[in-house]
Amino acid sequence: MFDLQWLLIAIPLASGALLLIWGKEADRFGHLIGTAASAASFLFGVVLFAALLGKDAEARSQSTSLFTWIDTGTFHVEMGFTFDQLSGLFVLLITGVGTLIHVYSIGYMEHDPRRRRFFAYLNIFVAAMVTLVLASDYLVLFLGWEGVGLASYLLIGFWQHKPSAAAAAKKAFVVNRVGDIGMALAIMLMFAQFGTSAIHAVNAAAPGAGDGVATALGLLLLLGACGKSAQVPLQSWLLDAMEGPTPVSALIHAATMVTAGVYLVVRSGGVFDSSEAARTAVMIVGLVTLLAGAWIGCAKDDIKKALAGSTMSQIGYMMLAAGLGPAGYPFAIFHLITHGFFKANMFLGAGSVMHGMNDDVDMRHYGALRKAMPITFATFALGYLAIIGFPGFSGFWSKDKIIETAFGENLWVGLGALLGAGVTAFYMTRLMMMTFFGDKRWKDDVHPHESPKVMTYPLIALGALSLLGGLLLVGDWIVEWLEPVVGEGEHHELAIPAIALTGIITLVAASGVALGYFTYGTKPIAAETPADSSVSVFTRAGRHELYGNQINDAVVVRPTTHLTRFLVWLDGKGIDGFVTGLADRLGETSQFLRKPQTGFVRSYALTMFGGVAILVLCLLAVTLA
Amino acid sequence: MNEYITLSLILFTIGAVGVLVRRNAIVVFMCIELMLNATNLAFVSFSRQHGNLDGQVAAFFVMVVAAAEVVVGLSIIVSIYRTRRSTSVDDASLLKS
Amino acid sequence: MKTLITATDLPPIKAPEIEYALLGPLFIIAGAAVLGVIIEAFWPRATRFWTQVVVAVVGIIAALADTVWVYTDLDKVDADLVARGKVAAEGALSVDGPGVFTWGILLVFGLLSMLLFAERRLEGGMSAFTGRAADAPGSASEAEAIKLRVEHTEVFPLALFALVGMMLFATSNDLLTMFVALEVLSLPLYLLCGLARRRRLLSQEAALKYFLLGAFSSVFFLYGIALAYGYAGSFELSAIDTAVSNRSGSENMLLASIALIAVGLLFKIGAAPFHTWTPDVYQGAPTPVTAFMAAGTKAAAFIALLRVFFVAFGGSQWDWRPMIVAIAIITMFLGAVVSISQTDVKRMLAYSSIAHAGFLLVGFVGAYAGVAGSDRVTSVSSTLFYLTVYGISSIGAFAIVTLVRDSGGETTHLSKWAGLGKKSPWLAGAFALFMLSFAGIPLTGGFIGKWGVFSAAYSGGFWWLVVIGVLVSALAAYFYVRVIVLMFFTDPVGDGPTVAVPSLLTTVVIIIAALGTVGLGIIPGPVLDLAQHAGAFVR
Amino acid sequence: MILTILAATPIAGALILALLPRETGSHLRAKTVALGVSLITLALSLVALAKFDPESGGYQLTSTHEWISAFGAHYAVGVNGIGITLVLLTTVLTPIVLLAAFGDRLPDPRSTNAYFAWMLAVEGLAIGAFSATDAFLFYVLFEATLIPLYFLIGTFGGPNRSYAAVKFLIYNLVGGLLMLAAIVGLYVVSSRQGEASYLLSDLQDLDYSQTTERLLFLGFMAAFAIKAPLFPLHTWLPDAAGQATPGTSVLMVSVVDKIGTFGMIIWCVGLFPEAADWASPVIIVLAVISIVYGALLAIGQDDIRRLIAFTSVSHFGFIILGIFAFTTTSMAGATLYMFNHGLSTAALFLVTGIMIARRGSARISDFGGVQKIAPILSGVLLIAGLSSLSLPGLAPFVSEFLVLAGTFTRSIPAAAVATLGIVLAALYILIMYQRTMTGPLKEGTEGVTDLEPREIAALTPAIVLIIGLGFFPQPMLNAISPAIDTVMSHVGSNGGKSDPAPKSPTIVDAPAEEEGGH
Repeated sequence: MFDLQWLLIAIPLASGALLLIWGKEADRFGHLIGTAASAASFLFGVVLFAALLGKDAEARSQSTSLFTWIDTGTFHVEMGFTFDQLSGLFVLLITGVGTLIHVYSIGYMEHDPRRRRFFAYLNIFVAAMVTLVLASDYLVLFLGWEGVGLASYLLIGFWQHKPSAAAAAKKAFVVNRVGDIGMALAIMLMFAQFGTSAIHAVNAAAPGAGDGVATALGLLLLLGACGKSAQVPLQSWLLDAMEGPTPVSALIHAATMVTAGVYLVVRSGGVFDSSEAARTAVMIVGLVTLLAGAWIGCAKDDIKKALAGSTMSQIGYMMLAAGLGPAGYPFAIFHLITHGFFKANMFLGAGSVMHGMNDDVDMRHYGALRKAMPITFATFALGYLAIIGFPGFSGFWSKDKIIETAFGENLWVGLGALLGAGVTAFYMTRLMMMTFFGDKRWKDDVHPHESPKVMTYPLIALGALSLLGGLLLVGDWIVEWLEPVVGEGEHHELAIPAIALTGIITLVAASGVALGYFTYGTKPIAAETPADSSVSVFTRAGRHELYGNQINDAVVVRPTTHLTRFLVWLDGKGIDGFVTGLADRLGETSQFLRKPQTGFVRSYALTMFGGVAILVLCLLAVTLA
Repeated sequence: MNEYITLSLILFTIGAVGVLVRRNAIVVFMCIELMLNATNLAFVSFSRQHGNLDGQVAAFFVMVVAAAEVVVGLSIIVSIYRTRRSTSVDDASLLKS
Repeated sequence: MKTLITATDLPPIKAPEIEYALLGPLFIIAGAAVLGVIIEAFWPRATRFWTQVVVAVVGIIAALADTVWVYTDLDKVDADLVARGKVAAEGALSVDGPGVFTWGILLVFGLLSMLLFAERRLEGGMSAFTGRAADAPGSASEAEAIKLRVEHTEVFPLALFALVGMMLFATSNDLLTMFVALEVLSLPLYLLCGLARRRRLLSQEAALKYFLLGAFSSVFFLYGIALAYGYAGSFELSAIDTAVSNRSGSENMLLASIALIAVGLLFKIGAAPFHTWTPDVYQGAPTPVTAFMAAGTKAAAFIALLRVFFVAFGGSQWDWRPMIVAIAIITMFLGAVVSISQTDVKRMLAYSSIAHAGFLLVGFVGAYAGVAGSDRVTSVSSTLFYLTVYGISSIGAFAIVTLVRDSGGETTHLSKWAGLGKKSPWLAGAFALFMLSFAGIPLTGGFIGKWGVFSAAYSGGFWWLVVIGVLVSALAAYFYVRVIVLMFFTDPVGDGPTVAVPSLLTTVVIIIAALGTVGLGIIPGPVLDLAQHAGAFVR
Repeated sequence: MILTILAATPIAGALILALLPRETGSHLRAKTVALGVSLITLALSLVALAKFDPESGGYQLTSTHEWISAFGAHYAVGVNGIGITLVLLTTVLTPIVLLAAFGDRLPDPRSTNAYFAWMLAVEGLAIGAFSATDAFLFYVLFEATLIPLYFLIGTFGGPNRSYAAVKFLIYNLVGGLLMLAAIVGLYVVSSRQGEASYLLSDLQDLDYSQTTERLLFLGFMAAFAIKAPLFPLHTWLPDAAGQATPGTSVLMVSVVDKIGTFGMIIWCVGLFPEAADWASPVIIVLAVISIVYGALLAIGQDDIRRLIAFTSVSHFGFIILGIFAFTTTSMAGATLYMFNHGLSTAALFLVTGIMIARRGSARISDFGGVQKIAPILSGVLLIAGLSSLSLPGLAPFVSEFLVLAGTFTRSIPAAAVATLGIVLAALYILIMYQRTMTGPLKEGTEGVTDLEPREIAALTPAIVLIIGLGFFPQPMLNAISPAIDTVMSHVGSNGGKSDPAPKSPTIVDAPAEEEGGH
């Protein structure tokens, strides 16, 4: 049965292609096909997962090769897939959340003339994402990797008539490409080093290859991961990516695609375990992004961008956890899953809000929406409680575990993570307050209303998941489940008992909530964004996304532009000019050489006479020499 | 012996210079004839030197050829003279560059 | 004055033996020429023109047939290198492979040129030659001559005399014969150059220049002969060769004679710095004559050049090779470069012919005589092939020049040729074909020719000269290509050129030339093998 | 025999077209004749493919006849895996080009026959060049392709066409003539060592002195480096492609320029392995420069056709890099790249050509928002563009990655710098797509209607192949690899390099060891 796991990919891919080719006739039911395909893929995923549960631990990695993709010289790649504990979880997350978001989109995109195409793209995304997680070879993984990149490009730029959307799409793709350099080089290095890029082979051989190689591999993979997961320094594209339709933000830029980087690191555990340096790098990247994202999240008034900042920050948590090695891997995945639930939930909630607010995204125009759209509010609240780590909610368990492990690794890292928790609580509270509480600030022509059921049901489902996601940890189930894949982590003894730490974390979060409440919940909020000059330097920096774009411009974009201009000049004036110059010289020489042809026979005779003299002389010269 | 060769060389050079400096086609032509005869002198003296008759025979050939050249040359020059009413070789310089 | 030669010491004079069979072609052409003169004297004017044509054409064809026959049973000479033929006419001529091959191509060129000479459709029923050369241009008597439709039918015997001169030139085995042959081929050409029907001033000027400079150069040639005689005591090439290899006599005299003889020959092939006459004469002369000269003179003179330098001066090739290398480079470069800025088709072709002389010299300077028992391309065989291709292509090209006309006769200014390709694609296509052949583009004979001379040079150890050669041919290609651009990619100015409809004669010439150019490019094998078969010179 | 027929068919078709009387109106007869001939050729090439045995690395379908005995030149044809690949490329692309060219507006419609005749002539000569196994024959055909292209550019191109045509011809002629010197040299060398022969097999057995070998190599390389434009000899390409009609550009860039890279493998590396090895450092550097330089210049272009030309410069850089990295992987990748680049560039030139024809301008800044009015067109453009930036799943990715992976084992810096190319590629394609297709509809662009059925029919095969070969490149690689192995073993046994082995190979999933190249 596991030989059929390629169906997980084939079904949505086929439906996507079908929707694109079919044409206008399919407009009426295209969205249904798309959703059905995603659902089918999900159900089959469930079946496979169940089958996996039925097997005993060591038999839980089911590989199959579809065909030989590339085989020449020393280069051999199988189009192979592996359905194991890790990829199984991902398949469920992707197809499951994916299906919910398909359903949601039916309502959300109802009035869009190109809805069929939208569902086609979503299907393609699901297919590519599943390829990414099922791949048993880094090159196949790269295939999925770029596939999701393409899908995200298409979906961010879905409203192509908006120049900002088109620009954002291009930016996302290009920045990801920068990361792909890392991926590509890593795979080349694998071939040069191990003669293969099969994932388990590489990870098995990595320890034997020496520290240098492992570090190089690790850093290159990390570069790729940074691109995909919007980690510093390749974070800048994610906030622009919010130009895409909200379901896209929920599925791709919150729940699944952006977490691919984390998946990559965990998958390459063998590599990272054999290089302390690489692991530390991952940890640092995670920590920095965690704080940076939180910071941005505090400053944005655009609800989607605030959530995007939060996404960055949460993925930072996962990266951090992944950087902690085997001890952290399970919790990275755990948080990834729970985050997938509650963040998708909140994005869809935000979408629902926008739906009711004529697609206005500025939270300063919201306020007091909890009465207008109760279901959205309720579900959103579940997500909120989850992310701030309200005891019992999914986020509580996953984040708690990560911070705990972080303390186990290093005090400062732990403190950073802890701080992050507080800030998270603050900006989420701010968001809640500005959106659902306080007094209404929306214009008169807007009439907020609850979204249709097709949109609210997915919200409810995701809300429930945000609440219950923590169950995965019951009896350390997820840890044991993943252990065969990610290996067993040594357990650090903390200075203080875990329960105490949990308490501290909860306290910090609570204080964050409190701060948020007193800043935004008690006094009225200006309906217009205060000017940069009037806000604190921190807010200003946050609003400008910590000047990431400016830095990119200064360091990369502008130099490249100048270089290009120079080269264009050089090519025309320099290289080509040289050649054309030769041609001109030739013409002049020609004009010059025809002067002696005066037409006077006597001058001709003279030339001949001179010629004679020269001949005689040079002959004599030759013999004398 | 060499004196003859030297003389012929001198005559030859005079002829050549004449060709270069004189304008009148007839004179130019006569200079060429002079060069031919200088050559003849060389032939004859070499013939003497080598003690065989080939050189002298050659001289006769050259005279005949010279005669033929005169015929052709004069005919051309005359026809041009009829057209241009001048025998200056510098006037005939339409074909150039 | 030591001893007087008295009648008593004279040896009994025995009649010279002439191998009439071997020399048949020469006699046929000479005979035809003489016959032509007689016809001039006695034949009624009304039918004289066509009679002359028939005599000339039949004569040439007969000679050609005879040449083929002679070539097929040239007996093999046992030498270190394979050579065919024998020294004939008391050592005056050497009828050998290269020589007879040259006869063949000269006769072919002559035949094609005769067809062009005989073209009468273009000038309203009269040939391209002036009615009465004696009349001053524009004079009343000229007008009357035109009215009476008198024509110079002497052009045919003249051409035949020139032709026989060329054939002699190519096969003459002693310097004196060579000198006579030179004059025999030159004098008629001097006259022919002056006989154009249109633009008579230019034509006469061309004749004058050609004559004066030709005479001038031949005098140097002659003096060189004298010095050679002084050096070796004989006119026979083989005798000179022995003298050279024994290094008897004064070195300087030898070198001077080499230089002066070279002058005469280089003048004829139009190599720099003795090329100055070429553009003016090519432009001024009647186009059929230009075609004849361009193809014939070059071929004859080049073979003579090879013969003298390989047979007579082969022993001192290390002395003259550098000189020839220098001249080759100068000639190629000058011809290629100057032609770029030419505005007159005939002048351009003249400069192109100079450039080709340079390429031929490259093959010549390789002085590669091949290896006994292997049929590698030698300097001689490659030169022979090149001359064949070049001659055919240039006759074709000039034939086309005669067809592009306006009210004033041929319009040779390049700007008038713009858009020719749109007007009459086939004609322009043929001209483009000849241009491509000159440029040495594959699938044309020109390419094979270039390949041959370059390989000869390379075999002779001059690979760097080959590199220079190919670079210069790129330059040369530039202006051939420009002509194509002009004909095909440019729109005609005004109503553009008119293309006169020729009679069958010119058409045939163009078709033969075009087919020959392509044929020699795609299946050069037969002709090439013939050239190879010619082998080395007989000494 | 089949190869001869294959090459002769288009030539014959060309002659027929030349002799067909001119029509008025749509010239449908000439067009259909041309298309028919090219389809027959395609069918014949498939027959040849069927006869071809991919297992063996040697030359097949050979036939040899004496041609010019004095030169030792033969009419000798035959193909190995590399040759058959490129022959297929030619026969597949030509019908596409011709069908797409039905709509071309020519400066002088009366010359439609000539237009299609010249295109067929190019096809025939290219097939000949790809299957020639005699150096002289190869050279003749290689140079002969210049003539039809010269007339195609000069007669049917844009306003500046004659300049472009002359530039094209002279550039290539210079290279070709330098190669002629080398060809002559080959003759001299081979005739010194016995009977002169230009047969590839005979030439490979000659022993050259080191200097001679290097000089001859340079002679060949000069021609090929100009043909497959290698920095800094590339400047003729943008001008030519900027003026020529789309069809001409495709034939020039996708087919004829491949003769250059093909020649590098078969003739340069095949005949002079030692010299090739000696020159490889310089060439690799130039190739890497071409990759980055071409990409950057592509970013800087406003004329779409020049942009595509510069992307080709970049891609040819990859191909040449792959060849001179001297690994089985990179060479196989390079060969496959030739095919894939042919496809993607063809798609790009044709679809943009349609846009340009309808807009009446090739300036990117004259377009905008086309996607709204011509979704299919923009979709095709996007796919073609993505293939040009070698997105995984599309054909060029496989080849590009093989080249890079192979190069990496030879020189990490070269591979690393070359990898920058993938970012730049994303830039030049996506910027072009963004400016032309997205955003609000620019005034003046309304005329850009969507693809007609004929155009879709022409482009579909290319798109299908691009996607199909992205997932199933193996059939082609099966044909290519053995040939590459023979080349590599020849290189290895002649002082050249051989594949570097993995440093710490794994037991698990160790790749199937290829016997060649070790």
